[in-house]
Amino acid sequence: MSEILETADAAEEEIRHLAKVQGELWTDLPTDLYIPPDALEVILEAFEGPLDLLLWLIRRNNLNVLDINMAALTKQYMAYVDVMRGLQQGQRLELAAEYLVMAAMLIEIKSRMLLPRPEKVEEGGEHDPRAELVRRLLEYEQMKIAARNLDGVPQLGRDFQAVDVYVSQLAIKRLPLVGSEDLLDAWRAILKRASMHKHHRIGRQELSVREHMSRILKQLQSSGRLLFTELFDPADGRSALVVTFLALLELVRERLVDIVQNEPFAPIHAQVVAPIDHPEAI
Amino acid sequence: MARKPTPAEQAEANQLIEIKRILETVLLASVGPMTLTEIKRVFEMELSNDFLRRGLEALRDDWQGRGVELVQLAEGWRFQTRPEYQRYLDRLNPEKPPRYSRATLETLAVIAYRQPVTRGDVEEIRGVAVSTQIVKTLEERGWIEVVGHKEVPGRPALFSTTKQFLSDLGLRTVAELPPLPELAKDIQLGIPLEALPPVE
Amino acid sequence: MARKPTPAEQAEANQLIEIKRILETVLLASVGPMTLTEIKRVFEMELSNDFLRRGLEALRDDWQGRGVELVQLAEGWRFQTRPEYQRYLDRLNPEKPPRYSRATLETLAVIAYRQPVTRGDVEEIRGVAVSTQIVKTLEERGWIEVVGHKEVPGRPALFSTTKQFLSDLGLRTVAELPPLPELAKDIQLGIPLEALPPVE
Repeated sequence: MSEILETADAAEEEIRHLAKVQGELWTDLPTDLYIPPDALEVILEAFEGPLDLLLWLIRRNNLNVLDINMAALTKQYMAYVDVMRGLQQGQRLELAAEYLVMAAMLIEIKSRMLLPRPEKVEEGGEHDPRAELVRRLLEYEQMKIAARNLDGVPQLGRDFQAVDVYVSQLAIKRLPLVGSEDLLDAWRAILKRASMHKHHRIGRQELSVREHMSRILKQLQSSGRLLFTELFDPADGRSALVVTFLALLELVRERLVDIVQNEPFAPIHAQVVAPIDHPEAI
Repeated sequence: MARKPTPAEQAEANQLIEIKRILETVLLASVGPMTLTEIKRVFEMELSNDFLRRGLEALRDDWQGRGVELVQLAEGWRFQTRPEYQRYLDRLNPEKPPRYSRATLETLAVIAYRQPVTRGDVEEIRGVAVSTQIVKTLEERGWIEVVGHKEVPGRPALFSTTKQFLSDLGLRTVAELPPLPELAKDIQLGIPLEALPPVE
Repeated sequence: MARKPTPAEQAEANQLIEIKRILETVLLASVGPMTLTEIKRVFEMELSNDFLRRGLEALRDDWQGRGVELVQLAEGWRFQTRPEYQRYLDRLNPEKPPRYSRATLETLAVIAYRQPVTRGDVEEIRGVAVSTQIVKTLEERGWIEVVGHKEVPGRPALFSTTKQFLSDLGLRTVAELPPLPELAKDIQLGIPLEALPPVE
């Protein structure tokens, strides 16, 4: 029960606070569902609706709800509704309507309590008209306390923070990755565009030839001229020798390398084609 | 320890130290909570859930008694500051997040404890209309979401709380929410209570 | 310590422990680096810059050898991950690696499969001009190099792929590139391959 009283205290605190905010507008706490017109706004803000107000009245004042002057209350509520309709306060009108419904419910309960009870009640039939109201009040009260408890749970951003450690990034530039499949795809794209041309199967052997062409060119680039035999290394094996020879032939055919022999049986040399020596190459 | 650890035990202990170091780094740097699946992805080698959980629990123990703690939440594991240290953080950043109105908190409580519920259910319990603004506020915070529709006329949306709501409250499951207060046994209506039938 | 600390020393040591704990918490939660002035604001009591700095340095020492370190920058102090741990964090947020344009890849493919070739050869095969930027990109990457000049007017450079290109692609020789099932060889030479000596 202490929780409930705390709630009532909190509500009272809230009303006092609101009343202060509103200036000297209204400082009396309500004693029944009757709301003085000048306190209307404060009441509407302080309570979460008629259930809340009724609960507070019962808990705080030991109010016998059936002692409320229902006729006067109803009249008063109807007047609010009129006032609010005039002010075009849609939101408030709706809320006032909730209070009105509550008043209607209380009137219904009271009227049924006044009626003489039937002597014998059928099973599950007639029951105390207040039971439903009590059930709703209790359920609301439960949620009201639950809401307060929920608000008491430590909350991210309010009661604690997530840690935020800076992630340092290495200053290395990420380079695009390329796989050999990407190159094959690129080639296929080229071929697709050039599909009118005659196609030919190219195998590893020819790739080796082209690689050796690059190697021989690089070698000749640095030394200028080399003995034919220096281009071959018997240690590479027979097939490598053949590929090297093919590469040399291709280089000659593409006019990138000259093979020279100054006289019969003299050593054969390979050299980079020089523009001065071969102006007719154009 | 009386017995000397075997080489295998020693190797596992060393591995645990390194794994804890990586876990700590990644979790400290992570913006949000990390699930076990995400944490697993960090490692080159395949780690068993069991081994990983042992590492996380050992790390949590290591952080005992400090201003920051490792916690397991609905959305995974996260390092967060302890509420006791909030006052220091508040002095640094005095701007507090706005407190929710009672209407918003009550709506949240009904959704949290009675989920899944329609807006009509919330209104029934609170006895007042629930404004669209309240629902929007809670949705934008990422605390409630529509999980379906009730098969009644109008097919109203059914709301539940989210995993983020639980994580933001430092919880793993809805069952860890503060227990619902017991229904009061009676209410003073000015009439002897005995006259009332038992209330369910 | 051979000498027993005096009560005053003991008190200061305890204070330092608590201050380190607060510093750690606040710095771990802080989004950006914190200046000494900001850090000072966190504490109720007035702390000297000297004492605070000692606390920060002691805290930095405590974090030695872990995946996160406390560093002092121009803007202040902050915790940050050590670069050695970036690979773990990268696996968590796998950033899509940048890709080369189609033009760059095609140029590279022509050079790889038809080396040595001039830029003109590449252009002829691809049917479009090759921008200087593409060649520069591939040269800067260390994947192609000039191996000679073709003795035609203008003496255009002959490009080949490099050893680094092969090792970056995990290949030992160019012959390990995927063989081309259909290669329009005659695009480049206009001469049928049959004219070449038979290949073993």
